[in-house]
Amino acid sequence: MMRKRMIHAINDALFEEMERDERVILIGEDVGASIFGDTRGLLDRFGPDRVRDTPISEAVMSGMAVGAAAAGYRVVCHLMYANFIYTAFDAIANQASRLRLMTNGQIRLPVVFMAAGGGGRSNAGQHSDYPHAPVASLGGVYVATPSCSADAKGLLKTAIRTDDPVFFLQPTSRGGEMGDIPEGDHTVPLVSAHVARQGDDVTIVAVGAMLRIAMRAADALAEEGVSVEIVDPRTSYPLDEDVILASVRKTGHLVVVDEARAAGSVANHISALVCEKAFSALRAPIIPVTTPDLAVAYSPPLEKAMIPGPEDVVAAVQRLIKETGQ
Amino acid sequence: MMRKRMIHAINDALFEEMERDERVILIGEDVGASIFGDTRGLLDRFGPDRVRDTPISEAVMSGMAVGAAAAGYRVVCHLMYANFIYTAFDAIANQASRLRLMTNGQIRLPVVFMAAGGGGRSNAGQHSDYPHAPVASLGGVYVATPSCSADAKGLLKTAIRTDDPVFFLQPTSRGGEMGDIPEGDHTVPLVSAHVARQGDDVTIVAVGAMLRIAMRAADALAEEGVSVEIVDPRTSYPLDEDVILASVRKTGHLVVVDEARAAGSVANHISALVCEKAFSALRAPIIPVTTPDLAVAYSPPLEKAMIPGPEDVVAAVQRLIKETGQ
Amino acid sequence: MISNTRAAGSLDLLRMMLTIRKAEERLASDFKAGLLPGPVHLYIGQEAVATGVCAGLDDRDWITSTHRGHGHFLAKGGDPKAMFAEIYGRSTGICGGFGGSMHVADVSKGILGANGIVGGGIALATGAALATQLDGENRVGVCFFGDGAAAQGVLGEALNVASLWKLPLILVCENNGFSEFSPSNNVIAGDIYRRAEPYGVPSVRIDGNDLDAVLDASRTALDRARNGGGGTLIEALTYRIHGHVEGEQAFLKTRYREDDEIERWRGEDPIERYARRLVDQGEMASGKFAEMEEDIGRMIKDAADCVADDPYPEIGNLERHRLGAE
Amino acid sequence: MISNTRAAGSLDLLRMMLTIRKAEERLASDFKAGLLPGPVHLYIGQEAVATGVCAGLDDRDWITSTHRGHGHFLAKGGDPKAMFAEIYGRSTGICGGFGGSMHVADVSKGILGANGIVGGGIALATGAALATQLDGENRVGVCFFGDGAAAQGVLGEALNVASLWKLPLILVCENNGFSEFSPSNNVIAGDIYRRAEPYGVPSVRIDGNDLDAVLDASRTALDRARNGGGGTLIEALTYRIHGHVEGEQAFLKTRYREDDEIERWRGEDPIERYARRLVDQGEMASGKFAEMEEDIGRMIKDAADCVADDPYPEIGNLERHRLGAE
Ligand SMILES: Cc1ncc(C[n+]2csc(CCOP(=O)(O)OP(=O)(O)O)c2C)c(N)n1
Ligand SMILES: Cc1ncc(C[n+]2csc(CCOP(=O)(O)OP(=O)(O)O)c2C)c(N)n1
Ligand SMILES: [Mg+2]
Ligand SMILES: [Mg+2]
Repeated sequence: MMRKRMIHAINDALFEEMERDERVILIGEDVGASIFGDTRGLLDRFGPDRVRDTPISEAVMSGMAVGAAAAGYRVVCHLMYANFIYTAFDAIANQASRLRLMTNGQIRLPVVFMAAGGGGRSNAGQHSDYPHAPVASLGGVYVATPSCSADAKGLLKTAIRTDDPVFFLQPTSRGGEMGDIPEGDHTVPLVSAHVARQGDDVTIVAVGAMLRIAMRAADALAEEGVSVEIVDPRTSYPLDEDVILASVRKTGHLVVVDEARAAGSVANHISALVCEKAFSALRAPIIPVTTPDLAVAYSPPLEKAMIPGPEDVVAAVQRLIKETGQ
Repeated sequence: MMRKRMIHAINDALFEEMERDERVILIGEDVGASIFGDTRGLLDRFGPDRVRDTPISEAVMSGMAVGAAAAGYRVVCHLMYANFIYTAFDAIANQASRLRLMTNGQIRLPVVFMAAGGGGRSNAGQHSDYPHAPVASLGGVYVATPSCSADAKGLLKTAIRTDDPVFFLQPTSRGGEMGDIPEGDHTVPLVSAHVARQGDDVTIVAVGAMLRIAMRAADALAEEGVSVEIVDPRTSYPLDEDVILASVRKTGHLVVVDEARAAGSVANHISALVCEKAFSALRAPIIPVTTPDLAVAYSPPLEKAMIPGPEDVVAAVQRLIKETGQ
Repeated sequence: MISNTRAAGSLDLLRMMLTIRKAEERLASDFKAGLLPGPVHLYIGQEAVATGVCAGLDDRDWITSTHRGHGHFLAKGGDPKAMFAEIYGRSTGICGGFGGSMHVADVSKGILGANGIVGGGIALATGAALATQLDGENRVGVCFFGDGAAAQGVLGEALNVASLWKLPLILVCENNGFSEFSPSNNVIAGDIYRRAEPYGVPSVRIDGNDLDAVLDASRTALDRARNGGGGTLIEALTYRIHGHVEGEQAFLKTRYREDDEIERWRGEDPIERYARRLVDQGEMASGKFAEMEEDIGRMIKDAADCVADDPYPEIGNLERHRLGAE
Repeated sequence: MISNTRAAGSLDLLRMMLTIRKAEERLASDFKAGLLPGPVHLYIGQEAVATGVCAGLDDRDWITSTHRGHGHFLAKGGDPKAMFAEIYGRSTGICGGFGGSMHVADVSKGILGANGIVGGGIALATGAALATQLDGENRVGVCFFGDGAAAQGVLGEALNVASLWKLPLILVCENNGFSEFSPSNNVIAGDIYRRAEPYGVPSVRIDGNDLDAVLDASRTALDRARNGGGGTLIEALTYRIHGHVEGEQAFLKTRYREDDEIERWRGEDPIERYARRLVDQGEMASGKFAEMEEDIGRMIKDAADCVADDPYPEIGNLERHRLGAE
C-alpha cells in the first residue's frame, strides 16, 4: 500500500498506461502545464507526439479522439472541466457512443474522455456540473465515477485498456484527498460496485465525491444505533446491479446520494433499478439526496446549501426510518 | 373541434403565435422549404426577417437563439432531427439552461428548441434518438413531448409564450397522424399531465409516441379483464407529479413506457418519483418498457424489435400482475 | 470490378465512375419501387470527385464520408454487393444491416464510414490523419464533405489543428451547389476554398466534373501529405443531378431549382466528358464505352439482385453491440 | 465614475482605464488575502481595449464578455460596487451572488455577461446583433473574446452568418499572447484577423495598448455596423500582465513566460501611454494624472470596502430560479 492524493493516483495511472502501451496517446488543452496536476510530467516523459496540447476546440478534439481511436490508437481526451463535455458533445453522442453498432462492430473505440466535475470550489454555474446522466443516456459510453485514490487509479487504468468509450469523471473537489493504493499494476473492473461499509439497517448508494459524505453520515447514524451499509457503484453507467440489489435485499432500505442535479442524477436510475428488481425486499420509500435542479450558484453559502452534505444524508435516513412500514 | 395531422397542428401553432406576437421569430435549416411540413408557409407569410433559413451551424444557431432571446425576442430554433441537439448542445446546456440563475434572473430566455425524435422510419443510428433525458438533466429547460395533434398545438403555443427555454420534441413517426383539436386559441399548460384513459387496475405512464402504443395495449388488456389507466405526462420535464402519483395511488401498479433508451429515458425519473412519494400505495414492482441501451438500428426488423410495441406493454403488465404481492 | 483504384489506368477509372452511376441508378429505381426501408441520398453527377481522389489512395489510407456516401464507398474499394445488401437492410450487408445507406463503412478498406451528421466526418478524418502521422507510414486521412457542411465550425477547428500539427489531412469539399434545398450562396459566404488561407493550409478550387482535374489536384495534395507537407483543402465544383434525397417531391411544396439548370449540368456529365476525352485522345476505342456500360450495368444488376432477398439480421444480434458484450 | 463612456472625453477615458486597473489591483490583493471564494482572471494590461471599444457604445448596445470580464463590465457602465459585491459573493452583487467573477452581467447596461465558456459569448453576441437588426434602431452586438477562443469553431459559424445577414456584429479579439498557459502560436495558426477575409467580413489588426488606435478601429466598425454595413473583426494585440488566473503559481510547476517579456510589456502600459500622450499634447496638465490616480484609487477602495461585509444571499432565493417560479 502507498498513500497518495487522488490527483497523483490519476497521474500514476496515465504514466503507467502510457509506459505499458505505446499506442496510448493523450490530447487536451494545456495537458502539458496541467492545471489539475493529473497530467503533469507526461509531456516531458513521452514527448509532444503522444502528449498534445490542443487548441480550445472541443468539437474537433472529441471527434479527433474518435477518429484516432478508429485508426488504431488508445486515446485519452482530457476535457478539463466536465461542463466542457457539452461543448464536445456532438462527437461523443453522435459518433463515439454509436459507431460500434452502426458498423456492426467493425469500429471499436478505445477512447477515454476525462474531466473534473462537481462543486465545492465556488467555480460557479459553468464549472460545477456533474454530468454523468447525459453521458449515460447515450448507452454506448461507460461512465466511471471514482470516489477515492485507489479507484481513481484502478478505474482509469482499466478504462484506457477498454475497447469502448469511457467517460472518466473525477471529482473536482477531491483531487487533494489522500488514500491508500495497492502497489503495482492496480486495476479495477469497470462494472464492479464496492461495499465500502458493511451494515444491516439501511443501504446508502453514494456516487463519487458523495462517498465520503455518506461515510460521515454513517458514523453519525451509528451513534443513533442505525447500522448503515454503503455501496459505491464506481461506474454510474452501466450499474453493477447485483451488488446494489444484494445490499438492498439485505437491508430493505435505500438512500441514494448523488452530487448531480436530481434531474441529471443516476439516483433515479438506481431507484428505478431497485424498484423493478428488488421491490419485494423494499420496506420503505427510496430517498434520493441530490443537488437541486439548478446550475451551481457561486456564493459559498448557496453552493454549500445546494450540494449534499452529511446532514442531508442523515436527515434522509431518518425520514426513511420514520416512513418504514407506513 | 377540427381534425388535423400533428404536423399541421404544429404548423398552425407557429402561424398563430407569429401572428399574435411580432417578436416571435423562427430560425433553422431550410425552415423555408420545410422537410417535415411543420414550418411550411411561414417564410411567405412572415418574410425573411422573422423566418430565417440558417446555414448548417447548430452551435451558432442555438447560441444565437439564446442571444436574440436575451435581447428581447421570442425565438423558435428548429433543429430538425433531435440528434442534432447534440451538435447544438453547448449553448443549450452551458448557456440557455443557466443564464437565468447566473444573472439572478436579469436574463430570462423565451426560446423554443424544436426537433423531431424517435424511430420508426429506418432513419438509423444518427436520426432516431429521443433525447429528452439529456435535456431534462440540465434542470433549466422544459421538455415538452406531445403525443397527439391537440397537445402538439397547445404545448407549442404555450412554449412560445413561456419565458424560459423549452425543448419541444415532436415524434418523427407521428407527424401524419390525425387528431381532434379544439377550435380557437388552444393552449395546454406545460406541466399538466393528462389522464388519457381511465382505469382501476394498472397505471401506464406513456410518453409521446408511446401513448398510442399504450392505448392499443390497454384495449388488448381490457379483453383479459385488466382495467388500465393511462397517463400522458405531456412534459417529461418537469413532471406533473400530482397527476402521476394520484393515478398510482388509485391503481397501486405502474408501467412506464418511453421510446428513449432505458439509460436515457424518463421512465427512471418517473419510477424514482413514485417509489419515493407513493411507495406505500405500490403493490408491485414498477416495470419500465423502453428501447434497449443502443443507437437505433437501420434494418426494419431490428428497429421494430428495439422500439416498444403494444405487445411489449402487454407483457410488462402481465409480468407486473404476476409479481403483485410477491 | 476493381477493389482498389490506386494507380489505376484510365479505363479503370471510367469503369469506377460507371460502377457508381449504375449502382445509384439501381438504388433510385429501387426507391421508387418502395424496396428501400430508409432514405437515400444519391451521388449521381459527382462521380468524378470520389473516383479521382480515391485513385491515389489504398486500403491503409483512411476516408470519412457523408450522408451521400455510396460513391465514396465504392471508389475506395467497397464491395457493391455488400453495399446493396446493407441498404436493403440485410444481414449480408457491409454493416450487417445495422447501419444502412448513411453508415456504409468497411474498415478493412480504410472506409471509416458514411456519416449522417453533416460535418461529422471532418473531425474523424483529422483524428485518422493524426493516427497515420504517428504511425509514420506516410498514410493520409481524407474527408469528403459538402458545401453546406463547410458552415460547420468544426471545419475551422480542423484547419487550425491540421496546420499547427502539419497533419496529412485532405479535406475534399464537394460543392454541388445546394445545402439540402438552400442554394449555397444563401448559406455560404464567400469562397469555400479560401477558408483555408488564413490557417496557412494550401487550397484549390477545381472543376469537380473533370476527372483529370480531380486527379491532378488530389495527386498534388497527396504528395504533400505523404511527404510531411501537411494538409490541403480541395473545393470541387460539381452538381447533384438527383434531389437532395430520393422522393423529395413528395414533401416539397415548391421547387428549389430550374429544369434547365439540371439540363445544363447534364451536359457536363463527368462520365461522358471523361469518356469523350479518352476517345478523342485515342486511349479508348469509340465502341468501347457502350460495351463497358453494358458490362457494368449487368455486374451491378447481378450484385443487387443476388442480395435483394438475403435474410434480415437476427434480432439477437442486437445484444452483440451492448457495452460489455465482446 | 462615468456610467456611460459614449462620446466621452479623453480624461473620462483615462479615468475609465484607471478605474479598471485599480479595481483589478484591489481584487489581486483580495485574492492574496484569501478574501475571494472563487477564481479570478484579471485584465490588467488590456484596459485600453474594453475602454476604447465601449466608448462608442451606449446602454442599448449589447456586449458579451469572457472569463476575464471585469474590464468589459466596468467600461460598459457596470457599477464597481455591484461588481465587487458579486465577486465577494454577497447578496448586493450585480447577480445577487449567484454568478461571481465569471458571470458579472448588467442587462440594464447592455452587458449580457462575462462567460465561463471560452467562445460562449460569440454566438450570444451574434444573436444580440440579430435582435438589434430586427429592432432597426442601429444598435450593435459586440463580442469580446480571446486569442485562444479564436480556435473555437463557432467563430467561423458566426462570421459566416454575420456576412450572409449583414449583422451589426463587432467581434473584438483580444490577443494577449496566451491561451491559458499555451503561447498563442502553439494553438493558433496564422493571423486571427485574417480569418474574417474569406467570409467577406472586414477585419483589422491593431495595437490594443494604444487607446487611440482602439478608438479609431471601433469607430470605423461601429459606423459600418450602425449604417447597415455589417460586421467587423478587430484583432487587438495586447498582453495580460498578471497570470491567467490569480494564484496560478500555486499549481504551475513550470514557468510559461519570461520575466523580461512581462517587463517589456509593462513598458507598453496602455494607461501610461495614453496619459503621456495627453500630457505631451497638452490635453492634460502634467500633475493631473497622479491626482486622478489617487481619486480613483480612493473611489475603488471605498466601493470595495463598503460592500466587503454585505450579507450573503438568502439560501431561500435559490428557489426563485427554478422553472415555474416567477
Ligand atoms: C448536424 C446536422 N445538421 C443537419 C443535418 C440535416 N442535413 C442532412 S444533409 C444536409 C445538407 C448537407 O449539404 P451539403 O453538406 O452541401 O451536402 P450535400 O447534401 O449537398 O451532398 C442537412 C442540412 C444533418 N444531417 N446533420
Ligand atoms: C469551452 C471551454 N474550454 C476550455 C475552458 C478553459 N479555459 C478557460 S480560459 C482558457 C484560455 C482562454 O484563452 P483566451 O481565449 O486567449 O482568453 P484569455 O484567458 O487569454 O483572456 C481556457 C482554455 C473553458 N473555460 N471553456
Ligand atoms: Mg451540397
Ligand atoms: Mg489569450
